[in-house]
Amino acid sequence: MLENKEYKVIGTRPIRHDGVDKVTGRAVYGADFQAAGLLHGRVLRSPHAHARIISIDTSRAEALPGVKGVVTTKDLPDAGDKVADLGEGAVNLKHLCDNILASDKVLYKGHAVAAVAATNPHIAEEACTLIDVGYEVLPPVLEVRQAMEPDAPLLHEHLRTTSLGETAEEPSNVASHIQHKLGDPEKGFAEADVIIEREFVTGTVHQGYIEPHNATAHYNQDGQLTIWCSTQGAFTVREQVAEILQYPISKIKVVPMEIGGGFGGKISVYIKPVAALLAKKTGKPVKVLMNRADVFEGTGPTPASFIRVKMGATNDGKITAAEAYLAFEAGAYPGSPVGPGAMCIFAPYNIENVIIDGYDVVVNKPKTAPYRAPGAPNAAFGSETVVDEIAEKLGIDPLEIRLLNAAKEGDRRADGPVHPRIGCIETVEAAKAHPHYTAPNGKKHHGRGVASGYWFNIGLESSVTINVNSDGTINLIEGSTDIGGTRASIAMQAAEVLGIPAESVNPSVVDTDSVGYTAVTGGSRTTYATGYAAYEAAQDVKAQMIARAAKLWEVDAANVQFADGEFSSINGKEEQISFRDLCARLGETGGPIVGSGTVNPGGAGGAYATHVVDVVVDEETGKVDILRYTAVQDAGKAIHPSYVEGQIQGGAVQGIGWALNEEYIYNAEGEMTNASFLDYRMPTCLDLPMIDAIIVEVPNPGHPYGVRGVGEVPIVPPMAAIANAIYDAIGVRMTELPMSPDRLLKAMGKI
Amino acid sequence: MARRSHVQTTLNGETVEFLCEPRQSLLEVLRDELHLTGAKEGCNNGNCGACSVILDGRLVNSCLVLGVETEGKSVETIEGVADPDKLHPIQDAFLENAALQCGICTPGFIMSAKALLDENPNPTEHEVRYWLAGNLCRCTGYDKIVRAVLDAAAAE
Amino acid sequence: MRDFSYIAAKTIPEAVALLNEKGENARILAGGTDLIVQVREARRDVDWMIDIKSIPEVNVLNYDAATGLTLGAAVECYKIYADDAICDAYPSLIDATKIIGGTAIQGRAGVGGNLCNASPAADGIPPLIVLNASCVIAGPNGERELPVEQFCTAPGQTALEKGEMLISLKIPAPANNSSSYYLRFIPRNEMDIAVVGAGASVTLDAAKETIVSASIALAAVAPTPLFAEEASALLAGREVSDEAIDAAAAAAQAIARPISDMRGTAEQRTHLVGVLTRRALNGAIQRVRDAA
Amino acid sequence: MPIVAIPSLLRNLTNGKESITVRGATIREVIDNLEARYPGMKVRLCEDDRIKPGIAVYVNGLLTRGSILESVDADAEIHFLPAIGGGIAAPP
Repeated sequence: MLENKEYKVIGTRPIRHDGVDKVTGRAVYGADFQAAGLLHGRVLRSPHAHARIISIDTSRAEALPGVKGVVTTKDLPDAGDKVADLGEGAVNLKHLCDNILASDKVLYKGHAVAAVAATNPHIAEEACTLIDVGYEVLPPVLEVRQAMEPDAPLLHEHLRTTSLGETAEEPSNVASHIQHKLGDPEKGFAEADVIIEREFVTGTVHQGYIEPHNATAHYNQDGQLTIWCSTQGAFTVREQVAEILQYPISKIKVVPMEIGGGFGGKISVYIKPVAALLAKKTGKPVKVLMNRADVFEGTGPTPASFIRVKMGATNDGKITAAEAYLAFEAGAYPGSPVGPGAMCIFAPYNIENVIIDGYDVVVNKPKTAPYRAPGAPNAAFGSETVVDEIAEKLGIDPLEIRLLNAAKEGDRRADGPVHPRIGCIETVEAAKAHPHYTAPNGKKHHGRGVASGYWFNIGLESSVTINVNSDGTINLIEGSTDIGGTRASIAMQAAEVLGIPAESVNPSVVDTDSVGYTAVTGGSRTTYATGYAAYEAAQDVKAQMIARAAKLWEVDAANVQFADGEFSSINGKEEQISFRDLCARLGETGGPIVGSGTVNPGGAGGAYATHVVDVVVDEETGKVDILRYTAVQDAGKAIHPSYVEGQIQGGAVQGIGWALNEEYIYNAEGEMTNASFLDYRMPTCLDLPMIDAIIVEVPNPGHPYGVRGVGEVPIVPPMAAIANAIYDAIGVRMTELPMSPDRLLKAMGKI
Repeated sequence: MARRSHVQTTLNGETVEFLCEPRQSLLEVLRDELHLTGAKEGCNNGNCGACSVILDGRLVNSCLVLGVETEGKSVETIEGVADPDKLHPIQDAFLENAALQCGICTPGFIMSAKALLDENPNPTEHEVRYWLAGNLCRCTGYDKIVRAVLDAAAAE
Repeated sequence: MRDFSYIAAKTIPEAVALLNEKGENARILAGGTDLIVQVREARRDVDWMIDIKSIPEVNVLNYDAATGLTLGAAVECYKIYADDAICDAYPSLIDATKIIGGTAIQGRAGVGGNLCNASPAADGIPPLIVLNASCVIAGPNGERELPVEQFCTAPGQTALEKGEMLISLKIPAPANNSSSYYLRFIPRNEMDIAVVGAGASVTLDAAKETIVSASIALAAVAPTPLFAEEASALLAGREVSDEAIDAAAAAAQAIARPISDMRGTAEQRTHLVGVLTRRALNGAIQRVRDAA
Repeated sequence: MPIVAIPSLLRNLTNGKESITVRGATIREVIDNLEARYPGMKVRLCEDDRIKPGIAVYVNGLLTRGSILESVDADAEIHFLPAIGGGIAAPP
């Protein structure tokens, strides 16, 4: 249970600052943007999964009344062989550009080929049907193992496998190979009394945010480009658009609107450069919206994967060696999250001998994008299922075997670095002590499963400015788009420093011209890093306020202290003034106060979670229902516990969807056949029980308040936890995701 | 350009008139013609509930209603739920329970919850979950939303 | 979305005349929950949408214990399940109307539209078949009636001729000691299209031990919803037993001709026909026995 | 002196050695000194005097910005790992 002794604001549950706007429909999201003379854009997408583009004729579309402009790859600058530096990392510019508007080939159904701006969206859509594209259809490659075959059709003739800086000679669909090796795995397996080796397959799944992608762009006559959009990072939009359009960053302003979910999927740009091209061509503001099918087919899901896990343990439960083979589908262009998958797979355990191989493989599916702890859920499905099987073979309680082997501070991760203070053990212990875990569970076809998960969390750059108001409030200017209540969790950290209520902070998320560089809202970093910047900015304000109090009292600043919202003189005259009263005297003591903080912290601190789930399996239909769910997680320090719980609950439920029903279903031609919310089956509220979120607090030494990121790790354990529960219920080990009714029927031998 | 029809309807208690093409949904009319952007497009085929409004007292997906069909009818949207100086109890309950994260689904959920509580002021948890099953939320896992609706029912 | 014209017809003759005049590219708009999506996704070409919701005859909802139910073609699902007498008389119809879409869909969609949309997976149609419903159809040459199991001819295709429209459905009054049940299998608990649907009605003898007659209908296992005639006939005169029900389920499985698609595989569907037929029959029998 | 953990895929250059103690007060110096002892190392890690895109540098378990200018303590432990960005970048 949470304790809230040390802090006045942190750990409380104030109403979020943007709440009233969001419950009254007044909050302005990307698609809500309106402007006089606005044109509407639509994107024409490839009907084929793999084809060479022979010709594109836009003349019939251009002739349609109401059409104001059509763009194709020809409107993009030549990408050449350049590597684009996106701040976040680098990427082949041709790949980046070709994913915006295909040039020589289309590599997935839904790949953007051309776009139209017209006076209304219906005309733009109709015009798209009048664009004539000649295709030479090629055989699609739809599965990672098939793509790795030596004779598989090649997506990119120039692509060669790189292995940590070394490039192979032969072209391949395998973009890269990574490896981590620790100790002597051979020796470790020789020491084991029980060895389990299993193969796993996971499906392609989508983030499933409810708001489709959107972008409105306008070019001023002076060449200034403004883009209004919903994004996880206005600055990364600016960088990507600058690279794709080869346009100076200083001439691009990105205005982040309210965003309707992202989960990693609104970092890469898709239609933002297209809106800019159309705006340039027409001289008008152009709004481009995706529909739901566009979102499924034309934006990045997280990949399907093939995983092999082998683990060995002694009879007393000590895991002596682990081996993993991870092959991830990158989609059309390199860049799957196999890297983080490989780094996370055994991270809940202290294992001396480990070898992990990972492969990033292109296939004819949309280029994958991050999705909540990218790579780690796929990996954990394998490893956490195998750990469960080892526990069963050895007759050890599944949480007990996790405790026996749990990673802790000072242990070495398989990829090399040593763990700082982490809360792995604490989450397992809390799960074990929870009444859910000790409740009876003996009914027929009912089962209970557990699994743990790890995610790194990241730091990266954040900037915050604070303007002090004369009435004792502050305006907090930040660059992190608020997807889940981070205005509140950031404001609360500044409020804590300044001894003012959370309600006295007015947070604003502003455009790229109006705040210092801030990396994406992603990597579970926002409350951690932007909160850290807010802490620093507030410290800056505090220092300046102390100087003002000193001036007021004609004492040395060293003699002014600040506690509980009051400045006081600690030497000489007894003086006291509240933060609020001092704010009213800024004019006479030297003028306005602006505080600023910028950070790029390295100590994000890893996050651990352990989940417990009860299921019931309908043995005749193969349907699994979730009866009870408990998710334990180390939050470091929960700034706003309600929103920490919300992250845990939301992540767990996305994992439940991934476990049971969500997947891209393809036909032989490589067409996704379920690109709608009807047939891409995300959980509804009728599919779920309440989700019990248990917050454990093991403070992160890398943050002044001990914050760890919380957004991503809750999606890591659910798939394995549910698979383990299904096994407990019906004695069948599921090794393929999703564990949909038809797969269960097959596994049970009913069909 | 397609012909536009003249439509008169009651919107949040006020008479409004607008012109629209037959192919424009009520959702498009609300957002693009009347500039009420509280109702959201999440799927445009009736599967997410983000565009939920109340039409003649009945919850509907505004993406599945033509604007021209609202002639002589009464439409309630999220913009009409609160009093000028006070939120509706459901809105208060959503804030108190932290029942929103990104907030894109929130107007639809509030309209749906309002339609439920108008008809059944004391629903069980199962009744709430059944009624709200047509509203997708991807952020919250629904836990806090269901609690908010139950709280609002208790408060009313 | 393609452009089209909209007209709200005030009378049946006006609607029929419009349908006759505009030909193939005119469609009746009732709830619109299928039609609007189909036109938006360019799956159906429509130049004229004829809104019938202000025609009195298609809004009739009239149940009489002696003569049965008249269900207007545009009556929305929520009105059907709000009527206690109809709930008591035709529980399978209620089962279906409560699972078509979500609450918001049920505020617009009706059983008549569900029928005219002619989806093989329509939840509304198996109950109509097992309840022995007939379709009242208006056309240029006046009215005619058609048994509901003859209405759907192929996916999205119906027996309606040029200029014809569905006015209402007539369902006979339920016999004594009878009841009905509909269920479908979906991977979620709501908001899905049936992977398989099964409806059953049964009439038992006074002791509620012997099946006097039964009727079984299936969804999503053939190009149209299916009346499982042989499976139904097998049960007449038999004592309620697992063996009888298993035999009927096997006979229902035998007529299923499912395809594999994104909603389910053919083998899964065939398996589910057996499971769901048993559950529908047992459900209907239980309802008869539970009734006072 | 700083210790560099040699990634398994680079151990062909170090005759299988898993870690190397090497002089250097910055990442650049460390890499140059590694290169002097194990030729071929620098081209695997760097491109034009910068760390290759897609490679992340960890010092004492903390992720750095991957700059070769990063200073390192005398007893620092250095790792070269696949970069975990927001995900728009390709791995190495």
